Amino acid sequence: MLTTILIGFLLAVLLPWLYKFFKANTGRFLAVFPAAAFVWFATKHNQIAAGGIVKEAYNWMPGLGVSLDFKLDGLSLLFAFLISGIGAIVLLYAGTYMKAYEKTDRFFVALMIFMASMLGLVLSDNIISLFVFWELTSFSSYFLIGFSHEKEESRGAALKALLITAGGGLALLAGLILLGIGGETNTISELLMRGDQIADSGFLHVAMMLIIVGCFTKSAQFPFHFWLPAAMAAPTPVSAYLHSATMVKAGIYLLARMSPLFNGTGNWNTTLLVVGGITMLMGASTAVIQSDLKKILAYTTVSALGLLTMLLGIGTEIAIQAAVVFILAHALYKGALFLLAGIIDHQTGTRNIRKLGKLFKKMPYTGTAVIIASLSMAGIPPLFGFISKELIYASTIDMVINSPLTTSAFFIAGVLITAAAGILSYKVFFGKRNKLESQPTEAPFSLVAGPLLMAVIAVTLGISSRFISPLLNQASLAVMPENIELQLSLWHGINTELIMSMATIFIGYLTFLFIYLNPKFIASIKVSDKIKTSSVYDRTISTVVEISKRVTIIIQNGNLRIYVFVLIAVFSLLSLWVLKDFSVPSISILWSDFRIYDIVIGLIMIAACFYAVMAKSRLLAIALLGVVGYGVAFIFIMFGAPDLAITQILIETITVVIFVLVLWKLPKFLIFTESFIKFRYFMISIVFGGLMTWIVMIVTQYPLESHLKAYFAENSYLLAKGKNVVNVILVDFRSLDTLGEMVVLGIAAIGIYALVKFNKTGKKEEL
Amino acid sequence: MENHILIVLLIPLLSGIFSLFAWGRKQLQQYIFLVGTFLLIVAAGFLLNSVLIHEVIVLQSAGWEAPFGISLVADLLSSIMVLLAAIIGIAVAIYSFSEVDEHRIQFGFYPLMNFLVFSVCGAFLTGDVFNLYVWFEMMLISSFVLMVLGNGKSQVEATIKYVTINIVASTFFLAGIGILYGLTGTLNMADLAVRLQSVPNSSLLDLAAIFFFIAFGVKAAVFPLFNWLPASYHTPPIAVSSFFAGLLTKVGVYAFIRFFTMIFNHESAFIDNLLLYTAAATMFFGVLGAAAQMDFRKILSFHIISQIGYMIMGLAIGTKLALTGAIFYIIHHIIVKSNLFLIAGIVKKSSGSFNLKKIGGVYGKYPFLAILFIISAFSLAGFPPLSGFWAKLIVIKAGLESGDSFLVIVALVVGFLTLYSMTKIWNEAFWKKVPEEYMEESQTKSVPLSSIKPMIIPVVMLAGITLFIGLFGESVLNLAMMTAEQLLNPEIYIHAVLGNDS
Amino acid sequence: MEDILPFLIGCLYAGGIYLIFHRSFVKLIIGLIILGYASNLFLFTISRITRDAPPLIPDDATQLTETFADPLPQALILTAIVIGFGLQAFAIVLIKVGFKTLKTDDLDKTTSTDRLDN
Amino acid sequence: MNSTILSMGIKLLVPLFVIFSLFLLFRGHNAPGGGFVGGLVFSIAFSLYTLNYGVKRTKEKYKIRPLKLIAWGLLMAVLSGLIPLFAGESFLTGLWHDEITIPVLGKPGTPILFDIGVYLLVAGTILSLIFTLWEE
Repeated sequence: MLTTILIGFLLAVLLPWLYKFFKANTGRFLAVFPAAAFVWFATKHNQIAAGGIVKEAYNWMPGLGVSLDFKLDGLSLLFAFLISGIGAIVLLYAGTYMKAYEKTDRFFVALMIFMASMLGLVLSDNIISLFVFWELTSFSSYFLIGFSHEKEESRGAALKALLITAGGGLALLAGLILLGIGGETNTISELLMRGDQIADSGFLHVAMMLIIVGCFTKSAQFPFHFWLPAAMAAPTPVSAYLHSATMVKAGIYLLARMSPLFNGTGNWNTTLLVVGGITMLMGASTAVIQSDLKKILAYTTVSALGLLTMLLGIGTEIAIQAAVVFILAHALYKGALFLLAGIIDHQTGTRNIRKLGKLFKKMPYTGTAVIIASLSMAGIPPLFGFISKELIYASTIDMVINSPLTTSAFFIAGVLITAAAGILSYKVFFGKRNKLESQPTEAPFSLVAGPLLMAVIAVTLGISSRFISPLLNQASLAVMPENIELQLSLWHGINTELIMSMATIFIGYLTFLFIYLNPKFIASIKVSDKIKTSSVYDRTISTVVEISKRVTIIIQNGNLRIYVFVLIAVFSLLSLWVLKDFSVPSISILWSDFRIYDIVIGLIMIAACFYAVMAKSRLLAIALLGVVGYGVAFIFIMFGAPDLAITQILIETITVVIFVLVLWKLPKFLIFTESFIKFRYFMISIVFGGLMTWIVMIVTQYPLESHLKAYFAENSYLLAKGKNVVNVILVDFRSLDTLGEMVVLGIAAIGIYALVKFNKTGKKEEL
Repeated sequence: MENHILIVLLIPLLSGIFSLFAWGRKQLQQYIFLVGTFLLIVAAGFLLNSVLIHEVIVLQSAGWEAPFGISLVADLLSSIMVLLAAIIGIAVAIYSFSEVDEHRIQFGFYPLMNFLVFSVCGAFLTGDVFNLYVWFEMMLISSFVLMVLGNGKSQVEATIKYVTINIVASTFFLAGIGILYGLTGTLNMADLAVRLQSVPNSSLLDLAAIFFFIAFGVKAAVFPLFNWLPASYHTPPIAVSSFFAGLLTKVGVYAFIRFFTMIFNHESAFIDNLLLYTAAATMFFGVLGAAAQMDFRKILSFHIISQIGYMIMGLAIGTKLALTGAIFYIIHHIIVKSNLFLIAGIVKKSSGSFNLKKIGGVYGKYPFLAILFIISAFSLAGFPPLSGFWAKLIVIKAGLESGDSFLVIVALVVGFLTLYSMTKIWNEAFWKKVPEEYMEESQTKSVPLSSIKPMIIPVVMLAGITLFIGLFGESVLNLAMMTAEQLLNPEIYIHAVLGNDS
Repeated sequence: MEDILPFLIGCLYAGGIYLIFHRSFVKLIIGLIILGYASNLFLFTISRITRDAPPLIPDDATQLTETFADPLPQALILTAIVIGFGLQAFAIVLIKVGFKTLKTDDLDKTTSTDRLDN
Repeated sequence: MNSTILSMGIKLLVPLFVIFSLFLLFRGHNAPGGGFVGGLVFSIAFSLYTLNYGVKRTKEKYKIRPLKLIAWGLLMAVLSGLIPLFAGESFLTGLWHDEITIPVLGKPGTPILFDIGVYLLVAGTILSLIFTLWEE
């Protein structure tokens, strides 16, 4: 299985070269890959259908418990068939369809990445590697939706899809990690058996809700559904493949996969039921008022995804079976319908159903395929869609609570979907007239073949459903290990389900008639922007940007003084917080031992500092700075630091010289009036100075026994041959510091030279 | 074995000195820098290898036993950082050949770069707090000069802010060293770790920690001390910004990790909370800034801040896994962020502007460059299976394990916004067409990519590393785990430095 | 003096930082230099001070005995002074260049690099 | 400033200052002084000369290239650190020749060499500052 996935990625990497070689045939060549994968999966069918599983395991990041574990069971195989089978058809189709586009190599790269990741997703038995593939599908979907990236609409739709699914992905990640922590393993099949342990850890419910959010975004559940209709900006093969048959079902897949763990706990069932129900009804009712073929299909897809979620939410034996069967049925007819919509668009130049009509005679094969697929969608016997619809009704009827409500929800959605099917088939192919400028012709065989094949399968599976029963049975067992055996058949005798199915078809037909006969009324229906979640999304994004701009303007205001102010304020607040535990040292000790010139020097320095602050003349300020500097040197002399004093005096002199050299040509100080702001700065300066005084006092009240001091005193002459201990430290004990100091000085010299002399005249000057 | 440390330091130092002798001779200086950084990679590789064998290597400089001289110490964290510095060094070296103009080279660009690499390596390897200060100052002065070199208006303005805030921060560093010495009478980190245990009042440690929090917080650009970074990082040439972006802030993070795992590792609710809230706020406000900007480099600058938050988050949580995450994050981020800056420079050259509103169509014109950008940008946004994903995964897992759900939520939201701002760059610069009104400007200011091909080489190299870490991250993960293990057991370090009598 | 020094240090810190809060470049730099003095004295004082006993080994001795000033902080401060000088000299020239290129002496007018471009 | 007496004085002062700076350099190990202070004094001499005669003449007369001084200073310091490696000691370890004691200079050892490096570098730095800023 890893090989299959890796080949997929490898093909994506090699595509630029393959494309140069195969050119227009690239799509057909690539179709070999999913076709071969399909065959490989088919060889495993009997083993899986008999209840076996196939496993593979490879280390990836064992330190994190991440491994490439693959497990093929009924559910995975069902999806693998869909991905590889429909994948092959879509690639063949795209080979012809994409000829109208430029730079299709980039399209195929993304598509191959998607295909490989999607396979990886459904085969993974490790939560983290599953997540990796999950995100890769979002990633490739982003590039596919944005394929026509020069259009604003495409870019917006791509971003929408990415942000919603990746945002949900973050929730999913957190949920999966929590599961992993709670269950102490990252292996899915292990986790599913450790429900009690995870529940004990207390993470079960949080993880569940987070995973649900992730799945809902991916599977376009309300209120996240809006990215899916927008994603119709992608080329049609993408819509057929990613946004109806496979990727959007990834959320459903994961919900189904996690069902054994969550089904029956907490809010799992209610959440799925309610959200799925809203999504289903909202999707179905929006679908019938659309005029764009792809939008109709998109909303029916939303509706179908809602239905699947509901079924998983019901969570009874039959409901699970219904879900599994419906996944297959829906993928077949919806994939086909999308491809067919693409053909219609391709041949007629429009997807607007108001312009389409009377196409059957001109496009008989396309028409036939559309009709079969639509009938399956409407659930009309003997198609596979009918079998699935029967099961769906069966599952709601035997619900313990809320049965009538759920059943009627299904019924209403069924009616609307039937009506939509009518619009798709009857209106387009037998409608009274078309408003097309040119006369369409039938599409080339390479386009029609795929969808036609899918339609044929829908019929075949309907009639001989027992071929597929064992696999679907295994799939349902994967979702619900103790499930009853699944037996599919067209005829169960006359029962409630059958009556409801028939009623659905009949009322659906009436609804269709109503819509068909009142196009103006339908066109006048507008959904208010206020309740559209897509506009909530737009507003959220623009609000976030607006907020971030405002916050950034405040924080990053460009005012250096405020930056320094914040720095000092942070320091002062933190220090005050810590210092609250200390008492203020008593002032009385101050007057114990001092000499009179100490005070004089101290006062001179303080005064110089004060006048430097107040000085209105630059030279005066510099002179006062010098006074402070010499004062510091004097203190060094008094406390036994002659080297420091000498250095300080020399440095001070040079600094003043530099100051004078640099500044004397500058104009006078500007006098800025800002007294009311100054108060804030004045206060913080006082607080800051006070804090530093306090800190010195606190630290110096403890005794200090420095063994370094003793060591230097002892060894400076005996070992390091020097009697000036400070100098010995500088050139021997800590010579590395001095080396660093030298480099600093050297760089400063270069820097000053560069600052002053830098010019672009090319005049060379030697330093 | 000890001399591996010495060689790592001597290579950039001698390169610097030699390029001083080669003042004004462009090609010779370029050659020295290239060979120097290449040798540095080799030396750093050897150093890392010996550290893997011997755990901690100590070079007592000037031959004085610790704590009387200055100990240079290479543990895993140090040697990983040195290796990363060397990698970014060589990337920037190659890039600078095409990007940095004649005049800057005339005024000492290469000697300064060499000394900058030297100072960064020194800061990673020193085991002495005051010596660390010296390295920091060396790093500061060389970055000051590199930032202002060229005397552009915005450069000068940016440098004034950069200089002021960093000098103020340095005074805190120096004062902090004073407090540590005043409490213990020693400067050696290992010795400090031992002696601080017997400080009479642990609030004194909190007090000292505040000084270092401010000093390193400014260098690492954490909230609310980061303002200098977005004010300045977008002004110098890209080769400079890229090195700054990748490494300079990480020196601050390195110092954070070193100090708060070894020196201030006493049980302190104050420090724990301080780090936790800093991490959250840094992540959040950094990414807000990125969401607001429309300049390629400014977006990237703000992202540095937000990603620093993730590293501090790892440190704040402090478990083994969390530290592993922080280390992994550093490794990932140095590579990716430097690379994004390099790419920004190429996009600028080939499209004429850093302003996203004025450019477009890079994807159409240069798909290969686009792929390189995608790898780095999506890695930064934490998309699997790229390096950033693992980094994020580890940090988030660590946060969930230790119950810091607040931090985890912030981290996830920030991850989302990171994706948003990365796709903004993609949308504007790569996907959209050049807007009509800027068509002319874009055409006149841009050069064809084929004329600046050498600039792609380092980008390919760094993107390759990102991809490698993503796909085969196990070795990096193991390394990060061993590093975290070492950080959580400072006894090994202390023992190696002080010898048996500790 | 031992007792006055902390207050002197506090005054220098306060004065230095208050100078930085002014709008003029020149006061900014003077403030930075005074902050430098303050932190040197801070380091000096907090490592304990000893009056009139420089750490010089007398000609007739091989070791320092009795009371003497701690040589290590002195060495550190010396390094710090020199490094600080390098940085300050650069900063002084920088503001000169800043004055020339930005044509202003007013810090509040230097906000362009932080501006949002949109 | 161009009075002849002053000019003469400065011309005489330069060698005196240089000798004094060397004295400070070598006594530094045992008494206050050292490479840093020595270098400063050295550069002050030439600064005075520059103030009087201008940068160009100073550079020409004394063949002073501040950048070269900086580079040599650094190289000297590094070399003094590398020498002990050949004796099997650690980088920057002080090696002393115990038997010889040169008057004024004291015992020869690598730390002295290191201090000379400091001296050269400081001299170069300050001179480069003065030259650069004086020409402005």
